[in-house]
Amino acid sequence: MNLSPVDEKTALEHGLTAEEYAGFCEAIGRTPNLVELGVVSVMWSEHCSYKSSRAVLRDLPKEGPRVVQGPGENAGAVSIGDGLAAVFKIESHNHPSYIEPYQGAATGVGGILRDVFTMGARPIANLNSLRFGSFDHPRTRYLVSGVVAGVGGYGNCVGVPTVGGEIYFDRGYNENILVNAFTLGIVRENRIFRAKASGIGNPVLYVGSKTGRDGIHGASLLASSEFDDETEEKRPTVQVGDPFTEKLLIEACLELMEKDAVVAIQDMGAAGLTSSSVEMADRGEVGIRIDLDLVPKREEKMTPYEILLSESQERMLIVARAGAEEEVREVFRKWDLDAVVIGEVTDDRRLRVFAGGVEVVDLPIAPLAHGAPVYERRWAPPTRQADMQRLSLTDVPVPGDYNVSLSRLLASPNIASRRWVFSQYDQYVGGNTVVRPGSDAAVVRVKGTEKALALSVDCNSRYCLLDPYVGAMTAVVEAARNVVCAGAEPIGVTDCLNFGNPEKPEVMWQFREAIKGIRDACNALSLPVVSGNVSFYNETEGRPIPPTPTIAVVGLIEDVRHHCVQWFENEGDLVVLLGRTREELGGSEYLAALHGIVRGTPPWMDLAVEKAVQAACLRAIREGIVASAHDLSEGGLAVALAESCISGPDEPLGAEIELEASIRPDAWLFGESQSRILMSVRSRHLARLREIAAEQDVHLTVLGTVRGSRLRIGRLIDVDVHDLRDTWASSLANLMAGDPRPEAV
Amino acid sequence: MKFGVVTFPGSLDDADTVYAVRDVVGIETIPLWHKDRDLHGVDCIVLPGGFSYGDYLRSGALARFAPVMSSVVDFAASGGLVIGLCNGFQILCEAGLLPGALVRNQSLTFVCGQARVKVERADTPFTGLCQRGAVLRLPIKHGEGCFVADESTLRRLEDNRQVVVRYVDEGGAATAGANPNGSLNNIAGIINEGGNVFGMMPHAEHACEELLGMKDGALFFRSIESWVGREVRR
Amino acid sequence: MRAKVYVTPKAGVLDPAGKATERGLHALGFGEVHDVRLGRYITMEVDGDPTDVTARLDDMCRQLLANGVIEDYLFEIGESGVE
Amino acid sequence: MRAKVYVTPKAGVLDPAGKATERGLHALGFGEVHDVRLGRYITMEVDGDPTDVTARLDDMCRQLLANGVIEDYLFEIGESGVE
Ligand SMILES: Nc1ncnc2c1ncn2[C@@H]1O[C@H](COP(=O)(O)OP(=O)(O)O)[C@@H](O)[C@H]1O
Ligand SMILES: [Mg+2]
Repeated sequence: MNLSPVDEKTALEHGLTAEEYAGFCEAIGRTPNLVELGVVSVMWSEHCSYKSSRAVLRDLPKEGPRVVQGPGENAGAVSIGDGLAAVFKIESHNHPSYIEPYQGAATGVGGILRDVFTMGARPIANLNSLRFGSFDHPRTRYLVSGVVAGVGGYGNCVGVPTVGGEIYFDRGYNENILVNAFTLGIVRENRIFRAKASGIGNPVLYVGSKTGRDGIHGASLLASSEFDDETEEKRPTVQVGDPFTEKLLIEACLELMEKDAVVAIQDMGAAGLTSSSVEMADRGEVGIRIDLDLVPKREEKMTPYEILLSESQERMLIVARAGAEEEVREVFRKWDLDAVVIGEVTDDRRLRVFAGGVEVVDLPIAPLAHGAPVYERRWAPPTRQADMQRLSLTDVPVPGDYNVSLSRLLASPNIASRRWVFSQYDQYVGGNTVVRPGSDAAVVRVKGTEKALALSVDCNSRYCLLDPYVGAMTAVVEAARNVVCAGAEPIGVTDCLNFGNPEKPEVMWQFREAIKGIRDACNALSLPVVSGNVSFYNETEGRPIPPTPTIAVVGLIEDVRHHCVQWFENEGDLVVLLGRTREELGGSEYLAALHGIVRGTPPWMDLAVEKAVQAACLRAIREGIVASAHDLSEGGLAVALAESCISGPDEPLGAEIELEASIRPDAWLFGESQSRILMSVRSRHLARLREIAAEQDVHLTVLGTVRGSRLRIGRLIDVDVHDLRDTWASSLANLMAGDPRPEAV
Repeated sequence: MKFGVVTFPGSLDDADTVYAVRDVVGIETIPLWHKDRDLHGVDCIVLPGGFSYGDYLRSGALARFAPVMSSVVDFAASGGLVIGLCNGFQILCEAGLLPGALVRNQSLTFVCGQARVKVERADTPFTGLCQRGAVLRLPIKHGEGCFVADESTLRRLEDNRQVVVRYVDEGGAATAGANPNGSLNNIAGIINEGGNVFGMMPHAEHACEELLGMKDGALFFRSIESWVGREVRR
Repeated sequence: MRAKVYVTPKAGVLDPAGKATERGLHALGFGEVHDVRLGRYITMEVDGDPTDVTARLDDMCRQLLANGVIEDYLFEIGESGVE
Repeated sequence: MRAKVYVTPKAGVLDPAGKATERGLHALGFGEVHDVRLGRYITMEVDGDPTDVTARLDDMCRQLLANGVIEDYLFEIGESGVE
């Protein structure tokens, strides 16, 4: 084992800058050895340290009366009453999914599940947010089928339903797809577990799968000659998920948490054993001592470096109460899992690691954890920004046949039915899914209560590209509006901020603008951000992805019977629109899909109006006078109307809309003005709905009636809803049918 | 009347089944543990859905060796009622308690959705409360639900009227379009020759509650209850 | 010693995965391919007396590695064959 | 002609299926078994000039039959080997 001091060159190969390396040497008062360098390089990586984002993230509102656990733990938690809390978080697994779509997506789901059940919460619902390149890119179908199969492959096998998500296609993701996974769990508020080590002398236990050489960072580094004598297999291996073991791990951990044995617990995610032990020690202001000889290993001759940095999946680190070791082992034995004491909590606030009786790491915890550098990166708007925002509608011809336009929009991969995706996910397991994928938000009931939670994840990255501030704001309010349309009060946010290289001023500008947008929207809607994730460096060949701050909102339904869906329910109901329609086409799917134009400014966002519209909608649903409620988003009014006609589980219903356009017809039909909700109500409830709208000062328009089997919109559109449904329902499957590669033959 | 629901490592719908049958349908139901051979006096054993042992080699292949399964086999041999749902059906086939096997869906993808099945037999302990020919709506969710058997087995199944439920369209016709996984003869569920072991891919347990959208599944559990009740009186 | 087990779908039994693979190959332009069948290839190390190993492997296959209803199996012992 | 393709998980890559199968074999009393790895065994008929087939098969493996990131493959052409 080579424990001699490293040099700067090796440090640079590990991704540290010269200044960071010098700073670290100074902080520890000496030059680290190679194992120690591995430890600091992962702890100070962007992924673990948030060094480029931390300063900016401070701006986000994190407090609120319901917040039980804000950012900083494995996941956030908000109170839902009855002594229960909803625990949730979203996380990215973008790069691994591009390399190996099935396993990358699968292990992404596995990782976020662990973040939630480490808190003591039983996972009850998953969401996923996906971005792929355009269908004319040769790799897109392969990536889509692999990722979707992987999300399903893992979630289905651990028994957590996937109840919703989003999927979009845009050339900007051709070489850099996004896979963001979200998990929600339920926990008793007074039984939340945290990752804060304490109790000098308490044992540290390793539980779950054995350690292999999976996903060790710095692939290039492993080829360095230092490893020749000790490493059989230098090739870094892709992480492969084992959802069966994860299922056992969930049951074992939750069973153990019913006892009085666990002091702290954290999953081994990125940077595995290293980050879990350092972070647990840091939070508890203690030290930790680990003997690598005791770590269960899958492969022979693993070096200390490899064991410490392995990202093998389905593993957890537990600090137990001294004397409770056997209790822990017994529970894990019941579930046929390893549980091994590998170290103990110490009082020296150092990470000390032994292998073969030799001390291979002896580092102070503080500089590794919160001592990581924090950068104020430079920012400046992209030079093209102003140009991109210019849009002259006079140059955009109005369509000759609006029936054709509507039908083409419904077939657009960004609007077409997502059934091809979500039919590959178990939506039922757990027995809580009240509203499955296919409506604005999913609804899962909370067993043992009258309550339910509504979930939605959203981001229109085209808006974010054109104006990251407004785009990010819109992501928050749209996710919230979706949840409101299901009859829920939004109570918490988690975000997954997918951006390019933060060292580029334009990317940093996008990031800062997006954070401001999230901040302002959350403040306006009194929504705390309780957890999240930043994924930088999403670019290929120097081109960053469109900024994609994915927002997931969790909403609370006090009485599950008052939940709502987006499709029309009854013949004869009135069709009503809350909110105003402006002549806005910038950034619309209509312009992109039908005219090939991606420019302009995204729709205007007035947070006060948004708040009022949401309040009116929620009020009306809670009073039980709403038959259906649907958020207007991509494709605008016409698409929303069509979706309300055709997206239900039963025969489609038609609608007759008498109103005529008061603005440019394509803008009226397909424009994406914000803060609008389409509703259907029994005619006898209209008066009350008007009162509610008036109380909130919300604009209300009666558009027409649910009737027959044609969708008729003024003199512009008149089509059979069965035809619309066929187009909309088959489009994604048809696009994917070009995929010759059956997943995992 | 008492149901027992087996939990294997990797079972997923076990707790849902206990909840649905006990708390929603209202029939006494207890969990059974794979390592425990004692059946605790239950009248009907449910092998639930999930991915027992990960289903990595073949679905259901490992579960049949669990200690509880030797008791299940004896129980079935003595005429006890056994129902396997999804993974449970796969396990029953692997254990040889039902003929045939379940292989990868024709699409090679997992399918989740609602299926319609026609009740071909209303004279079994599992379907006694159904109308013969009735079309039920039940959820399906599986990657390996394509029922296959060799020709003679298939003929025997049909001749003996062992096909209990079949995938059909709205009109009750067993069309290719109504077949979600490529099963031969649109078979969704079969019974053994003795008439006491039943397996099907659709999830009766996830169709017991109006709030969750479907309630036809409760018919199976109620049928079993009423059959057991009659047996006891006899 | 090293053992290799080949499990194949029985002739006459539906093999949806094989069919789908064949379709995939055709779609990729490999039209010259037909009768694609998809099976499992299991490798392992087995300790013990070489004379017993054959019988033991046969047991393993019958009990677990192959499903006799739909699958055939074959195995090889020793260093020969494909790694 | 007849072709046989063997696809195996790459060394070092976690093989949950192999792991589960090994455990299953142990539970059944086959404790002498270790290092169980689970792969695929694909058989097919291929038409065409024998000299081209090798290259074509290699293409098939790379494009569809094996996942190069986590799997290795090997193939055999002709009547030899295990059927
Ligand atoms: N990747 C996915 N996984 C699961 N469900 C999805 C996915 N993508 C979309 N859905 C579901 O499809 C429906 C339509 O999605 P979307 O068009 O994004 O709705 P909206 O515009 O209202 O946000 C929603 O119910 C959503 O949950
Ligand atoms: Mg959306």
